[in-house]
Amino acid sequence: QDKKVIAVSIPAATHGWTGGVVYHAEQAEKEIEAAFPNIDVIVKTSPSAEAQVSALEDLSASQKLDALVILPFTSEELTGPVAQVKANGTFITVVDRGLADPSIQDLYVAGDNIAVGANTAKWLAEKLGNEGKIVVLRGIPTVIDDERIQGFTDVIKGTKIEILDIQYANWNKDEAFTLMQDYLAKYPQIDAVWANDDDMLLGVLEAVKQSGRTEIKYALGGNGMKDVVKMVMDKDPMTPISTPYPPSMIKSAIYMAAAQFVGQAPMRGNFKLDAPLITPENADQFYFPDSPF
Amino acid sequence: MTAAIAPSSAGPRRIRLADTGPFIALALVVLIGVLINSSFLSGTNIANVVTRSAFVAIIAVGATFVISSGGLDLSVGSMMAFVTGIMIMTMNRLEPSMGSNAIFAGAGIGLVVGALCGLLNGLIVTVGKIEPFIVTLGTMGIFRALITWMSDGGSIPIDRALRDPYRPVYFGNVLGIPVPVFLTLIVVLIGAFILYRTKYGRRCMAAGSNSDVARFSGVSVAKVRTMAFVIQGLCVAIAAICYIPRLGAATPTTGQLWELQVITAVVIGGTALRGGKARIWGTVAGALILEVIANLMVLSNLVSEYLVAAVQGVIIILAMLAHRFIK
Amino acid sequence: MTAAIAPSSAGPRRIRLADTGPFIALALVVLIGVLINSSFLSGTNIANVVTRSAFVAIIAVGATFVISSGGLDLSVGSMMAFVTGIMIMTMNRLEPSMGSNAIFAGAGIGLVVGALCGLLNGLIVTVGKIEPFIVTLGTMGIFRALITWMSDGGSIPIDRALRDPYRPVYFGNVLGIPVPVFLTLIVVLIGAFILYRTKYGRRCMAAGSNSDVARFSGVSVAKVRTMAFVIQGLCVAIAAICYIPRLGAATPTTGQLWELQVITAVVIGGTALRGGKARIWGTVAGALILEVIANLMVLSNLVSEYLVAAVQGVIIILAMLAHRFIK
Amino acid sequence: MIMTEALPTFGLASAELVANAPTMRTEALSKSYGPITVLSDVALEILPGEIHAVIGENGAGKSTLMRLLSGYTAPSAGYLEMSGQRVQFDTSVAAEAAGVVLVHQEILLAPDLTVAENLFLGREVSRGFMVDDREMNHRAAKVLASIGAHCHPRDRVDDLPLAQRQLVQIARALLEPRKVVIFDEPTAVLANDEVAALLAVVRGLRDQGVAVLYISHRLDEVEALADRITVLRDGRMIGTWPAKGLTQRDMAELMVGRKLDMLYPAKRHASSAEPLLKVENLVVDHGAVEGSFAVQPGEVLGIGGMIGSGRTELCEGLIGLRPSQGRALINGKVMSHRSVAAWQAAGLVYLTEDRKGKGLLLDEPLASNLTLQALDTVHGRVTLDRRKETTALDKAVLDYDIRVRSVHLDAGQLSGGNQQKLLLAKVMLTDPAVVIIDEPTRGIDIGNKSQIYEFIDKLVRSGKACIVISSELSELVGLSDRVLVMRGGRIVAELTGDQITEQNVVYAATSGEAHAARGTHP
Ligand SMILES: Nc1ncnc2c1ncn2[C@@H]1O[C@H](COP(=O)(O)OP(=O)(O)OP(=O)(O)O)[C@@H](O)[C@H]1O
Ligand SMILES: Nc1ncnc2c1ncn2[C@@H]1O[C@H](COP(=O)(O)OP(=O)(O)OP(=O)(O)O)[C@@H](O)[C@H]1O
Ligand SMILES: [Mg+2]
Ligand SMILES: [Mg+2]
Repeated sequence: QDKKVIAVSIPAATHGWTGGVVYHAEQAEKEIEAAFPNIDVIVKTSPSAEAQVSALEDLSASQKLDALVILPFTSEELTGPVAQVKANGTFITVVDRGLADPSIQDLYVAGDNIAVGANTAKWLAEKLGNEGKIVVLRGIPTVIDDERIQGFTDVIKGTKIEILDIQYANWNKDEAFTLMQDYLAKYPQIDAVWANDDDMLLGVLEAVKQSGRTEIKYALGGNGMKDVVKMVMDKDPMTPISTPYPPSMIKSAIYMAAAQFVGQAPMRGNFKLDAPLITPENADQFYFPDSPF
Repeated sequence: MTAAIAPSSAGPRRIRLADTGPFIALALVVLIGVLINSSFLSGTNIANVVTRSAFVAIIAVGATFVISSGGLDLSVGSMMAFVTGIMIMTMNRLEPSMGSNAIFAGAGIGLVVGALCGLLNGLIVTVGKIEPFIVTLGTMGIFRALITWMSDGGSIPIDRALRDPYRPVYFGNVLGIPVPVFLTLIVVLIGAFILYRTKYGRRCMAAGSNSDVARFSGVSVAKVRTMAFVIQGLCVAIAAICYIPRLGAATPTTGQLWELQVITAVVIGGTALRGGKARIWGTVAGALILEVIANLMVLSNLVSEYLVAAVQGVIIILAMLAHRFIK
Repeated sequence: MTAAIAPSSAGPRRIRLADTGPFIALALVVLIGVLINSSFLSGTNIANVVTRSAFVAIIAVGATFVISSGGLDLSVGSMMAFVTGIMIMTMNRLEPSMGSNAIFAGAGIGLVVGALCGLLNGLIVTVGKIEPFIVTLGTMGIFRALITWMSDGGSIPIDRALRDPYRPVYFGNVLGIPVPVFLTLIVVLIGAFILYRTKYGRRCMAAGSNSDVARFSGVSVAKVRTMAFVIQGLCVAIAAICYIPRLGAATPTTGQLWELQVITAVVIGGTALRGGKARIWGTVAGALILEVIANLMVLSNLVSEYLVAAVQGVIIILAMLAHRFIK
Repeated sequence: MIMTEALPTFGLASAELVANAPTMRTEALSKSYGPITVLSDVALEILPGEIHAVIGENGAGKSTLMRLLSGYTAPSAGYLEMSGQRVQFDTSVAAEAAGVVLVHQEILLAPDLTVAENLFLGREVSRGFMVDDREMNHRAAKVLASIGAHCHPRDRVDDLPLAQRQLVQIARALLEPRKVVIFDEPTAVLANDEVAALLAVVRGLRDQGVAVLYISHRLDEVEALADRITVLRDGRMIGTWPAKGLTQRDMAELMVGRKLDMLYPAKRHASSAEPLLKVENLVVDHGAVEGSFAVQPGEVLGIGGMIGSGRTELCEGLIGLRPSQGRALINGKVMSHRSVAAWQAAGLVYLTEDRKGKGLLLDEPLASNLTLQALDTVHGRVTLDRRKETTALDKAVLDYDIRVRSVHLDAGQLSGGNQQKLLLAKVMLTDPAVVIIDEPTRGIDIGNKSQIYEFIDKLVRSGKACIVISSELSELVGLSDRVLVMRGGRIVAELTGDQITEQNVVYAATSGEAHAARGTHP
């Protein structure tokens, strides 16, 4: 009997969150291959959109793909190449970022980056009483970053909260630390900080701690990194919430794709992951101490 | 001069063994490829790999000029993103009035912008007399920032209406050869012609080999080097032209780290980083080697995904060592 | 020899105007800083900036050796991440048995591992006779992949129990000077001593200036260059030692692109990329310049966040141009 | 420590005692590069306390032989003996340890290091961990002074003029006591008084019992200096003779293997035509060097002076290779933009004295070197024409008698003299109306020298002009119709007709105040 091939194409582990994605994808590969001997999962990482397109070409040139699970680097750039894979009869599962032409994806497990930003902003606005001064740290200039910032700023615009500054720190802890030091030097009064990713949040916290400044009420991140979820569980006063954006979504998607080869009814459609706030009350649902992220 | 260029009628041409190095290394990685995965040699796969290597190869032809004339250009990857951005914006703007002809107009603008970017690099290096490393690291930041700004941190997609007419420039064939490969061949042939057959090529080599000798021989080293940067810019624009239909958008991450790939291709190809020596066919072999190695990483299942970069590094070093010992 | 090193008693030491370039450039960017934002000169800000520049400065001291001896090391950023990872893992493993002494043990292991990484680079370059650019690009991939693999793509945090005893190594003071700055000073002084006052330093310069001459004079160029890479590895390890307490973890992004910053610092400092010349105090100025510029970008309100890299690039180029014209 | 201090007086006595045992001997020494045999069956004996000159035409294999003796290259066959013991030098360092040192024909110094650092490279004096710069500078200064070099131990070698670099190389060889010191054309770029100082040093070495091997194309030097003379021709040893019985003419004939006439071409009559080149108030390097002069068609204008008198600088400034101000006219037309290319288009070219650093691309083949400055001459309709290039090379090889065993060699593989001829051919390929030649016969053998003089003569007789900078007085005097003498960056004398004598040139070059009485400077 022929093995069914599920190809998984994801970004290379260049920072915490993508590292988590790789981890969960490899976990899914191990579990599924152990459970279903007739399924072969191939996980491939790519460091750029260009490389991801190449990987798609390589994967489909060397074998017939029964299913493709892809977390696209960017929507625009991957749309055409994925359409080509689909043309060979491959079942397409798209994770996180939808393609520019939604008709290509048979299954879409969507993260909601806008909600990540918006929910954090709503919470913050409420806590600050709709006024105050905040600073924001951005990630790497990509769609995810753009959407989170958009979600956040759209909400903030409706309040009297002033965004003092917004700069890139490339989802890098070091750069976030440096940037936060500089924010602190530049602004005598900061009420809250939002780093749109938990990796950066850790750098921010270290800088705040070093400065000894006490007026900063909240420093928030997003993504549900285990260390930050732990802080939420422990009722950290400065970081009482986080927003999940679990890299494990790739694992769910791989399972859903595998489902149709193991006798169950094929799953199709859109599955939107919500971005509810992680609070001390529900934090244990989001805490995975064994995950690297 | 490589042996691969049309032999001159004047006397026997010596093939230097050293010059075959990159081709031996290429043969080695191909051999590894065949051993690892039988589908490596499949027509589609080979066509894919060769076509993809076109971008780096075309840019690396320009880099061969820059490096052999004694310069270095770290900005090519960002420049590529910037030129791509400008081209797409131009095409989108012109599409309503010109239809698919906007592609030609956009490509033309792209070439001009590429040449200007190269000119900027060249002038700062030669007139400002600053190390090319610093200058192009600076302009690398500048171009990258510009594309980020143009795209508002997001992406600049090409107009849907232009996708289909533009598509063949990457996916089509000319005489059975994929268009990018065809373009690469033309660029390489023109490059080889300029380097090995024209006055400019000679002067380029002289400027890189010993700039004092060049100056004393009436070569304007500054002009020659500036020109090399302009050629580099043009090559970047040509690569951008056949890059757009492949991915259909410019983003702040387009072309990221290509500069390293490009320089690696040039150096693997046998061009010395200190200048004075240009092996343009070796450069092409270098670009192919890099692309084949990347392809092998996808085709083989031996390596943990975390370690891909390590294995890639090891293979490059081993290939270089192997050709040194075969010599 | 720079003028900044303790003047020798033997006759007048000539201060070359060219050597003051990096310091003039530093003064210029500091001046711009003062003009742009009054809080630039605040004690905390200056302390932050100087302390932050320690990592790049320490690594760049090693790079000064490598570059002046005729090599190049692109792997320092990844090596830094790798060494950090190894150190943290060692410390965490030893903590239960040794308590805070695990920090010393870990630091020791880090130095050994750093030296070995450098030795690896050095041996491949000198014994394998491959361009340093290619070799260290390869090992850059290798170290980066190793840390990614060691951390499963996540992060390797240091044991909670070690945080507090280790913290002063980044956040503490010695004689009122932040520890990293103090360490940098020591490293620079030792580096300057070795470069300008020992046989090895002389031979380093000779190997970079004209390797044939060095060889004919009985200098083992291969040994000298290998040693330079080892020194580079040690510097990376020292930087790692004071880096860990800052954020308490190693991740796959640790030290990313530092190699470019390091090389830029060295070149801005007046050390020529082609070798034979070392300006170790210039290197320190170079590292400060880069850090001050980055700081200015945040402190000023003039620039869109998208364009920060562009302005940074422009300032670096302008600073270089300015000091050329002041001369 | 230099020899004079290192060796106690009994050195002399012991040298005399063992006078008959050769310090060094070679047995059937041969060297081939692939199929090319450069040296075969050389059996040379060098005695302690003798100056042994080795002469031969360009490419005869002199430098190769010296490199074999001093460990820079390994012989293909044969071996060396020192004091009766068979030795093998794997490196130059091993040879130096055994007391054999070579002063290279070409400059071999690390350009970024200082003079003292170069002298002591590989054998630095140190105190504890530290190098003892004070001691090294001190000792360097002494050696430099002893050979009459004016550079400072702290000068960076890259900043020194060629002649000073050559002296630094010599100083390096004399830093320690030696058994065999080999000089490969040490005087080619030195002017008269430096030569005199060097000859004194060489004699001093001999008197201490050192065996000196001395290569020079200046046969007057050889005649004045040598105790014995070995002649090489085409890689074979013709024989060794005591110097006493040999005249310069004999030497030349032994070298070339045929009769030679060594006369300078007859002087030409000064024409009264408009000057071809006229230079007015040229100021170079912000005033370090200044001068005004003119050259008539049909004239050889010599420029004399000591090292560092600014001759090279003046001409490099004129041609636009150094910062300079002033007016220059060629053929009556003012040059508005002075660059090498513009001058070349107008008919003036400059041939550098530094063939290795500024003249030739050593890693490039002969043909591309030859045509680099005159690419137009070998250009076809669209491309460079390789056939024309080959023809040009063949012609240059014939015209300039470039001795080369294969036209596929790189320029760096030619012998020194042949490189010089290639450089001359390269510059002349531009077909200039006025040519400035800095040290025209640097390292060229006696047979070819007269050929080059004839060549210059023919050139100017066809209505062109030539400016010759030469440190070889006899050449300057024999060749020039008019001589300018420079001192301290200024033209201090102009000698014409009968005034052109060696004494007058030397006098003007060293004590310019009195020049007005002797020369008439415009
Ligand atoms: N690496 C090499 N490969 C091939 N031929 C070489 C090489 N090195 C030297 N030769 C040849 O050896 C011959 C002898 O050269 P050598 O330098 O010994 O001559 P020379 O007697 O010193 O001449 P000159 O008076 O011009 O300095 C020349 O024909 C030269 O081209
Ligand atoms: N690159 C340089 N840097 C500093 N000083 C220099 C440089 N080149 C030449 N000089 C100085 O300029 C003066 C003139 O040197 P130049 O080489 O022109 O003399 P020259 O008369 O041509 O002697 P030679 O025939 O030995 O070359 C000397 O005092 C020399 O020390
Ligand atoms: Mg010779
Ligand atoms: Mg001169």
